[in-house]
Amino acid sequence: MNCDIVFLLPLFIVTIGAILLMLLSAFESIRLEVASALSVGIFALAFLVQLVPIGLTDVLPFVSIFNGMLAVSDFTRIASMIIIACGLFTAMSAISYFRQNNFGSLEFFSLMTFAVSGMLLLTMAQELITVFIALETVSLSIYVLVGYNRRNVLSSEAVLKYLILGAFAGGFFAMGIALVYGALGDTGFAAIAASVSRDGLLHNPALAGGLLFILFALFFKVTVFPFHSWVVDVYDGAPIPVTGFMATALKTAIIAVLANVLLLAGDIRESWLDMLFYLTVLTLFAGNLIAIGQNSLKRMLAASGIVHTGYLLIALIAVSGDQFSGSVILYYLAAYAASTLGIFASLSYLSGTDEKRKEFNDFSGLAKVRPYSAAAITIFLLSMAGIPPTAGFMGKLYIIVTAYQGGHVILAVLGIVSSILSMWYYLRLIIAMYFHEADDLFETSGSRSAPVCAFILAICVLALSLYPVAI
Amino acid sequence: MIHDYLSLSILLFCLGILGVISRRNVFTVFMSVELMLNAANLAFIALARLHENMDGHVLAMLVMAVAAAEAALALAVVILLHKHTGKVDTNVFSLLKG
Amino acid sequence: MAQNVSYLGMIPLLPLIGAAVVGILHLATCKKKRLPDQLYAVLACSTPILTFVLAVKVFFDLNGLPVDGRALTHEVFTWFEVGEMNISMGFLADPLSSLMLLFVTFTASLIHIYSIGYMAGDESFAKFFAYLNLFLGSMLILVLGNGPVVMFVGWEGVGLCSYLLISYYSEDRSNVLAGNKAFIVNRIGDFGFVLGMAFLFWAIGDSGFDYISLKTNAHMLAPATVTLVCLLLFVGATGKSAQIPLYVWLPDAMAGPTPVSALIHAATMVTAGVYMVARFSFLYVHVPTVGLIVAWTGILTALVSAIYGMFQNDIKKVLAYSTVSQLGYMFAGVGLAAYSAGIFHVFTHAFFKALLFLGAGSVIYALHHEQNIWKMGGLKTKLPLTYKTMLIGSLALAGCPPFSGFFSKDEILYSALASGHTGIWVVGVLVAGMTAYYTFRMIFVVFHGSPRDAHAYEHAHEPPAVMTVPLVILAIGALFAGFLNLPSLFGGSQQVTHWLAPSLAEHAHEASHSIEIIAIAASVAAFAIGIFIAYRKFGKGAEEPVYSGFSSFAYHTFRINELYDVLFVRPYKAIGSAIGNLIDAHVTDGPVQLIVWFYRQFGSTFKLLQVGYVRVYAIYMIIGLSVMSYLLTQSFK
Amino acid sequence: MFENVLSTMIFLPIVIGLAAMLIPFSSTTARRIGLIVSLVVLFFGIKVYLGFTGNGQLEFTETRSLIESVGIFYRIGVDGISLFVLLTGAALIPIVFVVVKDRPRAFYGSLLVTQGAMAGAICAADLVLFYAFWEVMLLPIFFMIGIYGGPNRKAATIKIMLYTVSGSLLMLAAIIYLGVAFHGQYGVWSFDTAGLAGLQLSDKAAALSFFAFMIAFAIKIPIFPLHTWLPDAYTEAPAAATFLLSAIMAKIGIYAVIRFIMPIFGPELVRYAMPLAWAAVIGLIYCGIAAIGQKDIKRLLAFSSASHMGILALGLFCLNIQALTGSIYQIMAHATSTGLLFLLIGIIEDRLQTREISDLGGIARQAPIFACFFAIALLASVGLPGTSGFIGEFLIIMGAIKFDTTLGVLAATTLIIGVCYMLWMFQRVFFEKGNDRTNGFADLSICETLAFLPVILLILFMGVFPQPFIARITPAAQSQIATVQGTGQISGQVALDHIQPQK
Repeated sequence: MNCDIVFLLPLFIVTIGAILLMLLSAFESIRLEVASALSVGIFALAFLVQLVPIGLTDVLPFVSIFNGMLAVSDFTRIASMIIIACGLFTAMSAISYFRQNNFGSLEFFSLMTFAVSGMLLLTMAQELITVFIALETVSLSIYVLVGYNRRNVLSSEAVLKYLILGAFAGGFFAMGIALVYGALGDTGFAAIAASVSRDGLLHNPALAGGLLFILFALFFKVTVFPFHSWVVDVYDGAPIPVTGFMATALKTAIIAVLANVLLLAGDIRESWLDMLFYLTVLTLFAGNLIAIGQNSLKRMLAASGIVHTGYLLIALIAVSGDQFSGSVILYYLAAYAASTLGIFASLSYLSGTDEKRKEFNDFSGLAKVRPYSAAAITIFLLSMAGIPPTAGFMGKLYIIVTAYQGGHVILAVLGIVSSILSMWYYLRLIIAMYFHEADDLFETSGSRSAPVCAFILAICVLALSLYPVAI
Repeated sequence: MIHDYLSLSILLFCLGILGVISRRNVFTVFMSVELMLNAANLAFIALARLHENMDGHVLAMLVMAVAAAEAALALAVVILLHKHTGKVDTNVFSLLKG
Repeated sequence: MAQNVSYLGMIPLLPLIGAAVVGILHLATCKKKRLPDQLYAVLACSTPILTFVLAVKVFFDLNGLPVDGRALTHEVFTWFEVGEMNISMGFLADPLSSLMLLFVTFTASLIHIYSIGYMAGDESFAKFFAYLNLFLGSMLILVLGNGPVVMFVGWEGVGLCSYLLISYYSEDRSNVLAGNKAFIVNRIGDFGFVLGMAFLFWAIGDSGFDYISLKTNAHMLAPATVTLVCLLLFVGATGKSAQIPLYVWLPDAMAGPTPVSALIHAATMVTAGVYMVARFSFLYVHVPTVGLIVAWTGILTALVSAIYGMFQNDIKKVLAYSTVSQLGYMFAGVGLAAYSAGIFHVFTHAFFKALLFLGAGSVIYALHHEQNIWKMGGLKTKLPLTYKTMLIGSLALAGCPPFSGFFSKDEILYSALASGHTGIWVVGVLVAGMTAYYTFRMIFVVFHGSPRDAHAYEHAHEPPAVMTVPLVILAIGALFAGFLNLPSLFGGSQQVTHWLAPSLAEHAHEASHSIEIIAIAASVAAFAIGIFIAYRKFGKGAEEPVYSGFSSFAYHTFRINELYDVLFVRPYKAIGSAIGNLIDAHVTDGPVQLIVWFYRQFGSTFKLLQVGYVRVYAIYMIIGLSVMSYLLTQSFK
Repeated sequence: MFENVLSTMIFLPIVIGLAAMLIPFSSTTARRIGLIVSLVVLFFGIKVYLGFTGNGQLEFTETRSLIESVGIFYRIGVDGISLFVLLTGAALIPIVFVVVKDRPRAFYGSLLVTQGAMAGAICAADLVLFYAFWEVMLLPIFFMIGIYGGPNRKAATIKIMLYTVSGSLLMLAAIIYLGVAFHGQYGVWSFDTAGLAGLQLSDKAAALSFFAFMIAFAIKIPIFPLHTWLPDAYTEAPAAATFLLSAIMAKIGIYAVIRFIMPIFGPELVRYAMPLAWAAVIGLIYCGIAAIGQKDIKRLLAFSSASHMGILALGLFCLNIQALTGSIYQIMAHATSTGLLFLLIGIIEDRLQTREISDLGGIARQAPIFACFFAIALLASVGLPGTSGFIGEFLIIMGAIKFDTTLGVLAATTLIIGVCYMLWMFQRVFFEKGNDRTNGFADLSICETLAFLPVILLILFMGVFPQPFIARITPAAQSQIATVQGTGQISGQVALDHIQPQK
């Protein structure tokens, strides 16, 4: 019993922290830094607690109370750690951002912490209702965060688009649950797995259809082609720390759920292999093709996020289901999260007041003025492009290894090809930063927390590359 | 009997989809989304009856709560956008593109 | 059989050291305080003299050996050994190379000394001597190298020095162009040489690639291989020895200082091709067809260049074409398997042609670098010594008995006649007449008659002793060298032929004395007719002729240079320019650019799809969902 | 430090280089540090050379577990082939620090990082490790071209980066495939070269992997028609970067073919040797002809370098001992000569601010030492006997003729082609009359002379006494040939034994 509470402690810490932060918002005299520090503290604490290893097999904490709705394992634990870390770094870098853009308020940190708690729940959820609740907790928090800059019409437009499409997908999710519920009379993953492994997925059309809707909604959230269109606009409109947070934490959580759903029983994945294959390939290439046309950095990063989703899909298709450790996926997520957060942390302080620097050209000559920032960004970009010795390279390596092992040679090769294509737009920023003359002084105001954040993440990106992952 | 409920539910759901993809008025779009969610709710209730357990009811309640929260947020956003542009046409809100 | 000695390596090494020392001293000091020219002169001239001493020693050492064992070898070190290919840096002195060695070091010594006077006061005096020493070293490697690969080192080395020395007055573009031309044309020949060498190696090279092993194993070669190898090697020879079709560089090479023309482009380097054919006589002797090709190429070159020579205005050009022409004779000789005759002509030619060039150098020196013979005239009185020595040289060149050229040339013509190649003989006699004509045309115009340029004439004076002494020594050589190989007809015993015999695979042509007498008579008649016509036309002074018709065509060397320019040089440059600036960037790179273009196009298409309308995004989603559903229903089947 | 000589040679420059980028030294200090570090590396290189026994095995090996779960080891060592490539780099790079002056400290830092990464790529015995160094060595070059390059540098950098990265990523796909296949066959993860040689692959898989490797190396070398990045990159790059690209990086491409393709893809190499050899020869002629049309001296040399790389590549595909030894020898010979030429051109550009051939002239008169050095390097690059260039070129031509007569004859045209553009260039730049610009050209300083002199001497020494080098190359080359021809094929069990002790 007291053991079980350790498993859920991070969730509790984060949730209680979120409520605490919300209460604190009532006090106007509290400075943003305090809230930021507080949320950083909460995340750090949760992270430390999360360090306790669990084991590969699912542990169901408080079975009697939760009736198996939640399960923890090393997979969820590490996914949670990534999410918490994302929250931590976002909370840190947001301060620098809000120092230059004065629409920040204490609720920001509260909402973000709520989102994190929802995500933690998502990773552990073993039951569709829980997934739905957690998903909506996350979504609602993030809707607000996306539109946080109320004076900016773009921010509002972004939240409108996200809200409409998110709710639209949510509708499908609900309908999917309804179908599954109709087919089985139960919404637990265990029941679905039992049914699928007993009869096969395709013998139960309602179940198959329901899972398809659920998959659809999840694909929407992780921006699989062709459900990706929103992501470019929403990332563009959202404040930079939020974009970074969405790109990393949200993706990690949803991928964790996807892994849980897809790997419920081997048959689910096998039956949809064709579909998943096409979606993966299209996602890889659509992301690249959208990205090359972009002039705005955030839009490019959004599009490149689509490509990374493609890589994660490769891993999801290829990882072996029977002894699922998810380490490859998690490693990739961690590598991706570190580099993406790093870039957004850098942008948080470099973009200036009202995000005036958003295009590639706005960063021309950055290396001449701020060599260290440029170097950090370069490391992040190289990691995203998969150039050694960065974590991104190892992540890709593991994914390709997995793909080969699963017999998906074509996916592996296409993954590499897409990586070649992605060099194009990553290089563009590097070229802008280094090879052009500076006509901007890149003055920044505000705290040094975002630069520190970028620095730590740059080291993480390099250090993670040596972190071994069992396949 | 259950088929009728479900048929109605599917019909409502499809209407919702149609509304989202065809209407330009933000309110109508959100109403269509609500329609989709309610279609799901209908299905939940009907299926709960079918399976004779309470899961469906719980789900329906939760979905309603979520729908309400979303609606609240949506209204806020619409007001915000209306303040910015004076319009409630989704086509107007296409500054972010390309 | 061959005897090992340890000093052969010293012979090429000495001049190379000399070159290095002089060169480094020059480089180190030329920009600051120059060292005195005398120092360089002493340093540079000591090496050819020392090598000459060594050459003499080689000769006597060989002489002391039994006739069959007349070969000295010196394997200095293993050059490289890769698989079955084992090439050692080895040197071989046999009668053939010792003869070459003797006259190369001898003429080189004299020309080095002459150059002290000729180049006096030149800004890069030391550089000139460094190059000369380097040349001598390379030439000696060429001569002494045991095996084609070592020979090739010298072969290319002399080519390089030739280039450097032709371009010596590098400020003038045409000089450098001449140097480039020489190097490139030589390289075309070297291309053939390398290929011949390669085919030879892969046929028998694995059991040793020095001359002695090659000679031993030559019988294992297939006839086709021998033919191919001999032809390819001959391509090399045409490059180096300026034969048709690669002779075009030699006349231009006269852009270099005159001692260079004497040493490199008359006496030594250009005869390397002949030497090489003689060296490989053990191959050529098996393929008479190739020999015939060689002989005809040679004699036609002799004819063509003799025609050019009759219409040149530049004293050095006249001599240059005469060199080409004489080289043609030599090839005719070696082509007809009269190797010793060819080599003997090389030997005598070295004396009289070096003499003529040095004489011409004296004239040019005296007239302050005037080279047009129509600006000279009457110099007999001003430059008596030069006149006398040049006259001796001219008589030798023209084949006047008993000058050296007479005996050597006659032997070639005699072997042509004796071996039944009447055509070659007829052309040869014709060329002999033309040679006499253009040689004495030059002599008459330059030294006889009245001065055409009074001012230059006034200031003309005999050059210093350092230049005239070599002239005299060479004149003595030109006069008497022929007696070294006096045929039995004149009571001689053909010492040179006998000396060379162990090195060459020669069959002697047995022919009666009557044929020999016919040959001699024809040559002498041709000489007499040629000199007579020359005297009639130019003996009493003549004005610069206006070339027209055929003579103009011949003056412009049948427009061969222009033809090559149009046929090879321009197209090559045009293709180069087209590839480098257009094709590479647009055609070869095309596929890459096309891919990039497609990628960009797709990119803009996808950008268009991001319309920004939220409804459209929902439609995309629905389409996606429909496709997913379709795929799902597909899997139900 | 002395136990891990190779690691020191790899990481000392990388660490110091990164430090030089981060710590605000003055430019001169950074240059001096670079010089000292590169000299230290050279010292270690000589130590390796002296300690090298030449037993055909990897020597000075170091093995450390890097990521054991997938069998990625930090495994380095040198054999007869890599030794000379390594030494060439170590010997040449100090010159750069003497000659290239007044650049920002990051420039010198990049140079050092490249040096270390290149040493890493040369020593790596693990494919993933090799890949990592292979990519890393390009990055500083990329920045050097992009930041310090000529006016069209951006297009050039994008091109070189995308081109080479495309190739190497394809290779990565193949590397991983091999690792997975090895795991499938032996149940052990390993990317060790010697181990992978024991793989049994299906024909199709082997052929595809072979081409993935080959394309990556062919781009780096470059082999026609994948050379199109080269003229722009070489031209736009600062002299030091061009030097690194031409003298060392291209050679690593050649070396990699010998090191990785020959043992692993022997049968494929034999099967596709003919078309590849043709590509090499076409490139040799094509680029040689293209060089004559250039107006920019560096571009001319770029094409010349591409042309020469054609002949080096040809040596690889002839699959006989002469040609292969020739190629390996030529790696050093060409590195010294072309590297020197690019550095000397860099000096011209530095002092006269122009590379247009038509703007130059008469330099030989102004700067005899400079001209002399240039001429020697030039002659070596056209393969004049007595210089290093001849031995390699001669061996390759001989080997090519043995392999295929037509190819051999075409390859021998390099004798003619090379000399045409080189002499033309030499004439226009060094001979003829000087102009106002070139008349002020200062000769090499004593320091520069002393820096170049060892290499000049090396060029001559290698031309006259090649045997000490060749004696160390031939055993390794012989064993590679044997491997390719199948007589030295490593059986699977041997491969496994090779891996096991590490576990």
